Amino acid sequence: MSITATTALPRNRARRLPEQVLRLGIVVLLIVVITVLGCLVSDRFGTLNNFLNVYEQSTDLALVALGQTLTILTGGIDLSVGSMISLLSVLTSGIINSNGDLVLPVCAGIIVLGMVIGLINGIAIVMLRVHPLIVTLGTGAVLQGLALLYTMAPAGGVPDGFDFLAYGRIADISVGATIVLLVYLLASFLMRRTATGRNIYAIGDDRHAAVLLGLPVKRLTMLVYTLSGLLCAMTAIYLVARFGSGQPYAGANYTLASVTPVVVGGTMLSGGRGGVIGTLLGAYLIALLNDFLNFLHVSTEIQLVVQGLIIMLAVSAYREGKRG
Amino acid sequence: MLSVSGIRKAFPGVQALAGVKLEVKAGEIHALVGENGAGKSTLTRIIAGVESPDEGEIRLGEAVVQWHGPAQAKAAGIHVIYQEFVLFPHLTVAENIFLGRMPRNRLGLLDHAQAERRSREILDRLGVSIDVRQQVRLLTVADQQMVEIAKAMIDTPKVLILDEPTAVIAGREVELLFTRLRRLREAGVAIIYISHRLDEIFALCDRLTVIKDGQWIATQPVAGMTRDTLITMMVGRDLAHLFPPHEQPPPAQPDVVLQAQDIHVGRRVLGCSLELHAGIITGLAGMVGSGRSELAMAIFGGLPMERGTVTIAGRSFRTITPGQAISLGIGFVTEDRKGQGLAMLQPIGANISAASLETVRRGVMRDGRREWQIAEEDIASYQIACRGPGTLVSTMSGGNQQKVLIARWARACHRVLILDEPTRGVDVGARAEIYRIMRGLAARGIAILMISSELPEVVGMSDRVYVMREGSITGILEKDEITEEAVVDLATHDRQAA
Amino acid sequence: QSQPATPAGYQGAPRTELFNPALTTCIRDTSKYKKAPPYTIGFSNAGLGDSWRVVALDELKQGAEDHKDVIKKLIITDAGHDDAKQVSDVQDLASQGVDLMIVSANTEKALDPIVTRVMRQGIPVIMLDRRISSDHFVTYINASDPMMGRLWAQWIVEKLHGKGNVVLLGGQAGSSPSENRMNPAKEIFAQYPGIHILDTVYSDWSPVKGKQVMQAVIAKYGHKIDAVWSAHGLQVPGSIEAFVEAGFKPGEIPMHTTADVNGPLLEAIKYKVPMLEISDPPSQYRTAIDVALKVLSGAAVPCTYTVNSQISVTPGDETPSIKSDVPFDSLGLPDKPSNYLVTNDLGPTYDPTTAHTQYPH
Amino acid sequence: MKVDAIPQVRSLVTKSGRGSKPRLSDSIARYAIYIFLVLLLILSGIAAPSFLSQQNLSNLVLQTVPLAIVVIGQAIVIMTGGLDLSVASVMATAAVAGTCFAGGVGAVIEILVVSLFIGGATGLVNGLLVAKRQVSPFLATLASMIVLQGLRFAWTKGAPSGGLPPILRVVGSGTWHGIPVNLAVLAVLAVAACFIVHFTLLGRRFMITGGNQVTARLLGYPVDRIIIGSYVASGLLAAIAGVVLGGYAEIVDNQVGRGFELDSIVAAVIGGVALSGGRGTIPGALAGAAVLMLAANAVLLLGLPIQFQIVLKGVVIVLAAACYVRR
Ligand SMILES: Nc1ncnc2c1ncn2[C@@H]1O[C@H](COP(=O)(O)OP(=O)(O)OP(=O)(O)O)[C@@H](O)[C@H]1O
Ligand SMILES: Nc1ncnc2c1ncn2[C@@H]1O[C@H](COP(=O)(O)OP(=O)(O)OP(=O)(O)O)[C@@H](O)[C@H]1O
Ligand SMILES: [Mg+2]
Ligand SMILES: [Mg+2]
Repeated sequence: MSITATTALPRNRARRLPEQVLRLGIVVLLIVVITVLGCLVSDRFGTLNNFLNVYEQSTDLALVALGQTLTILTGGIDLSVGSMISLLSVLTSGIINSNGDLVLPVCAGIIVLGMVIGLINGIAIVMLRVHPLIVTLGTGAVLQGLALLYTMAPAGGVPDGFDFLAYGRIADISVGATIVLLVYLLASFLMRRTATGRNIYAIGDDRHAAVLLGLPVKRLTMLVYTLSGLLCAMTAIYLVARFGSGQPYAGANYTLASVTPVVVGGTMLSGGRGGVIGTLLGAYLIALLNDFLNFLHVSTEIQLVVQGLIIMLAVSAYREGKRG
Repeated sequence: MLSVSGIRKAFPGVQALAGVKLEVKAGEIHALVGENGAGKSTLTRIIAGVESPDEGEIRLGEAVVQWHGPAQAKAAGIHVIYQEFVLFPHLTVAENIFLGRMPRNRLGLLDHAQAERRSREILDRLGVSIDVRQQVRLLTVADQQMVEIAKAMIDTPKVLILDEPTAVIAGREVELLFTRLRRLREAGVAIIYISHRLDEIFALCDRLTVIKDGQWIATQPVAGMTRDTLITMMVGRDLAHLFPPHEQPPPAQPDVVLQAQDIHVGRRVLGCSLELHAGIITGLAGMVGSGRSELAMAIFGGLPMERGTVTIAGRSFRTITPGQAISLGIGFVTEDRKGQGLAMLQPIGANISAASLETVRRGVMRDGRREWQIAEEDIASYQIACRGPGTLVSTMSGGNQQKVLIARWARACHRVLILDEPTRGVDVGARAEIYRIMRGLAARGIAILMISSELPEVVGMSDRVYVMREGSITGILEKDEITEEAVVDLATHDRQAA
Repeated sequence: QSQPATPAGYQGAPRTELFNPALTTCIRDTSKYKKAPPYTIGFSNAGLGDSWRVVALDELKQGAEDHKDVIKKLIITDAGHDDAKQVSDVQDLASQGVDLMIVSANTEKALDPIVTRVMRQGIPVIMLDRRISSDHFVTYINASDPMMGRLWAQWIVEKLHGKGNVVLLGGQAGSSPSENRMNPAKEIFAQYPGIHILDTVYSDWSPVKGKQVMQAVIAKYGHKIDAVWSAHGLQVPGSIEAFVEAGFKPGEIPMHTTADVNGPLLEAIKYKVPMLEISDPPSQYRTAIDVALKVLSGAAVPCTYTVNSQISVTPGDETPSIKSDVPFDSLGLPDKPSNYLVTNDLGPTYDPTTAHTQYPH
Repeated sequence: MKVDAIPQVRSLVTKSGRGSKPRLSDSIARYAIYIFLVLLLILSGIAAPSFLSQQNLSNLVLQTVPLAIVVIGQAIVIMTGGLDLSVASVMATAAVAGTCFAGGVGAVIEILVVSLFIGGATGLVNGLLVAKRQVSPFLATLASMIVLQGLRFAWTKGAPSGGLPPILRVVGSGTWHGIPVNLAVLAVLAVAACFIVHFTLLGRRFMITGGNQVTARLLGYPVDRIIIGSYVASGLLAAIAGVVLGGYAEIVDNQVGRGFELDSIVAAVIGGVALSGGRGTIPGALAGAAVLMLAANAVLLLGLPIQFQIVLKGVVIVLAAACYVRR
């Protein structure tokens, strides 16, 4: 037992590159391992068609997790994503109600609404000075209640062709997933090359220092939760396209699930360390894992055990001094 | 240039500032002095817009200003180097220097290359060589302080406030800093300089303002003041001897209590040996970054040693844990009180008893009354400014936190007490008390190892001195050999080269 | 009060109408799906988690085992009650090249687009126990949720002679089985002005939660409660417990409705609770395999298979519309746990925790 | 060293009394959760008269106890700087294990042994992951939650079934002269936890570890063991809570304890336990649990629909947490 294990004492210098390589390396390694195993299990696993399916299936998780990555990078977390997606998805299909003319205005409105809800989260966190985990759990409950107030059953529907967002493919490549990929590349670029991006890292690294430095800590905190809301809205619209309607519990699973790709992708829950590309790879890994488990032909319960163990394996590869 | 008046600020339970005033002209270096907890840092934070005053007025030039957040103050040309580091451990040096005002290219995107180039230039001008692409957490504390200073050098501020900037640097770096500050003064910058090292104030500053208990006491030109008048103003009494004399001469043939042999720790400590004697204060001097803290940490068991043995009271250890060290009667006042010393969200009482919990045991219970009583005793004897044993450590001033830490270990050790920079950030009054405590402990037969970067302290307190340079011990000085020159000689490159 | 159970003397509402007010006959031509064996069949399950779904899955596996000769492979996926995962599962099954897919949809609407797509790809889909909202499938095998809801409601109305206070004890708010049973029931109640719905509460299908919410309801209304309409049997023991603990003596506890599981049946007898049990037989899962083989052989099939639900009422509590198919006292199994399924066709030796099937996979 | 060996440095000047009286707002923040609890009690009593009936209060206690037991463990983990998301899974697994022993009084011992083993083992794995591998607590416990759920499914083949022996029914839902029996279980556990956390040396070590782990290591505290210990404690308490909750209703199923993982965290935090570790009290956390349950019960009695129940829960969480705003 040594103190060094938990402090930032300088051991060896210039570990900048290796650290990032390690971070993404583990996800990539796991992806490779599962691919190899999958090919051993079934000859259909290794087909291009299957990988294109997995690519498409990563879309929703990748979308929510992007917003989650931002909140986690600032040292927070957004546990209202699930309820927010539920509410926004019932509203989307409920208001559109299969009327083609309403698609664009409603989607625009939902995106704005998502940002407003996210902003409210951000304001509550900044004003109340309560840990985001608690605030967003609270607002999450409120949003879930509102979703059920709006409807207890799947609501409304969407016109034909709307499902192109979710199932559309050009040259066999999922359009939705590709848009998400592009969003990620853009986000990664912005996070590195804009002041806002660097400031988000700084806040998570040392919030107090960020305040002293005069960084717009409050504004940025509100911004990341607003962005998380925006991405929830996009996820909700995507799910409506994929499900053909909105469900009052459509998002329930995403609350905790959205955290997994973030962390598996090497972003530390204590904030300030990590990156969005890791999250994207994390989402791919999880989609691939689900697919692999389906090919494995073992019973559900064994699948759960395997899934948990793989998460444990992945996360125990990262050390995180601080709590999260 | 900058003047504040009638500033009042209350924290829950504490009136930190009770009507302070301060006036700084352009092109002067103005010292702000006062005891620990006098309110210097609070005033700094108010001027910088981090906290808003309950009452009072800030004028910048002619205009009355009111900040809503630090960004505004910054935009108005006020730059502050805070007592605590404002650094982001996982960002690079260059990013840290430029954060909040990164250079951009034509597309409005950050220009990392330019930031790195300019950071390198600034650091060169400050005379330190630091890899600007490194994460700041990998730097030594001294280098981190230089990065902190570099941040103030990007563009010329109107007002520059430095809150104990030399607490973790010494020697050449201090000189370089002073040179820069004098140059800024010539450029017409108004500089507020806060320090507990009085020599620095006499060497650098033009005028000074003394505050005490949150109130303005005096503003005077430095020229014409003496050390003693300054101390009297600050503390409200004479301090005849900063370094108390021996009450009785140290033992001539003292017992060896602790022996460290050929200690290796990474690339920082390369085979150091030392002996500590009962009743003797042993100084461990050296340049910042010479590896003194690592050596002490390894002896205490806080860092794993790759090679070497530690012998305490006849028992030899190749590996040792803090638990073992403590049970053998070793105490360790760490230099980084926030990161390695105190539990900030716990009250004073809990922090003091933390290392000697057995003394507040009653049966299976913790004796809360005894703990409280002990804390009250220490608060009185160390003059810790607080509301009582229940005060949260996080709400206390830096110097008072240091006293809490010393109080903890003074109670816990009975053979050896290691003090790493024991008076860092501590005011003269308290400093004298800490020195007397050290003497008292030594008189009771405790061996003391004092790591210090302050030469007067090393010379004034030590009975023996080890000097370290770049991970090795370069010399041992006994009694009369201990002079500032001798220590500097052993500690610096020049001699080796000669 | 109770009528002799002679068919000639049946005076209740027409049962067919209660079963399905919009009944039409429809036959589906499946010749285009005709294929030579052996077959690979995919089953996308919504999820496990309660005893009903476990037994049902065992029935399905048993069905596959019985037809090992023609079924080369049965691939089962489990979505863990997650729509997004089930959509992916269906996609994966399609890309694994199954000849036919059986889907038990987690939610009606969410699975609609993907099942529609799979059908369009030319893979026949059979909906099992939970359908999709459109009719883009070959056939739907089920016991009717609305029918159960209506029959329960009708029984309560008749027992109360059109006057009394009812508490609705749902499953999970917003979940389709719960809503699909509760809404038709409300329609029935709405026809009788003398019936008051005191409260609608949700149990999340759990006896624990069921007990918690019913305790609160009892604290509020006490003996004013005349009947508890419950959307399933899982939460009923919690409810009855709550009444017992509130000091209701045997014979004082209001009537309850239930389905499928053992516990409520035993408690009904122990505490003299009037009770109507309507089962949702899991054997429909075995039927699904038979129907699948029919489809793959190109035989015409009906658009829906509604399996017959077995009805049983505590002795003396039959009403004009509701008569027992089997004696109530013969149904409960005193040595079996509370959530043990009383209606299954796997035989007396079947034990869900040790069941083992040699289905082809 | 002996305490009196400290050199007494008498001050020449007496410190000017700059300490002002503790402000009212401080005290309000400190006792916020209790004030909140009392207010909620009064409001509920006014809004729904049946709320204050002896029967309802007794029900309320019966229902709160399992959550309260979990919250004790959760609070301890949070105080030492962690988080435990696996509690609900432990509860269900422990309760399910209990159903394997139908029978008389003797079975109680067996059930306790088995379920405590499950809770303890899960806690141990969590603790080892967090302390030795430095995995973030959120993830370590999330992963063990999933694994445990898988194992439970594998063991029960997807649908646990069965009841607990009658004696546990008494513990879970019995009353004695109108006083719930499980309150006694809670009382014993709460007093023990309170004693350990607030009145022993060990408790102090827990707090310091939670407040500053590096310091705790330098103080020679067995930090790893303390962290592991907190997770084991949480696992054991969750197991007990699982059995008690199992005994509350008749059937044990996969739903036992569902939602408790987040509810217990919320309860602890609105009860004043700092998520950053090193701060909080057991009684506060218990009051937090009571507030949560009370709010749910009040809504039911008011006859508001389920949606409002969920909304109100959220509002209560945010409001209660907001009471801890520190200046
Ligand atoms: N956030 C806070 N909450 C409560 N009290 C505070 C807070 N910050 C400072 N104080 C109190 O205000 C007083 C002034 O503190 P300040 O840090 O300004 O002193 P200082 O002069 O900088 O001392 P030092 O020389 O030790 O750094 C102290 O009594 C301190 O305990
Ligand atoms: N990057 C860092 N992060 C955290 N702590 C550091 C860092 N660098 C150094 N330290 C701390 O500062 C101490 C000082 O290390 P340094 O190499 O400067 O040796 P030193 O001779 O002890 O100098 P000092 O005069 O600061 O005591 C280290 O023991 C460590 O505790
Ligand atoms: Mg200060
Ligand atoms: Mg040092």
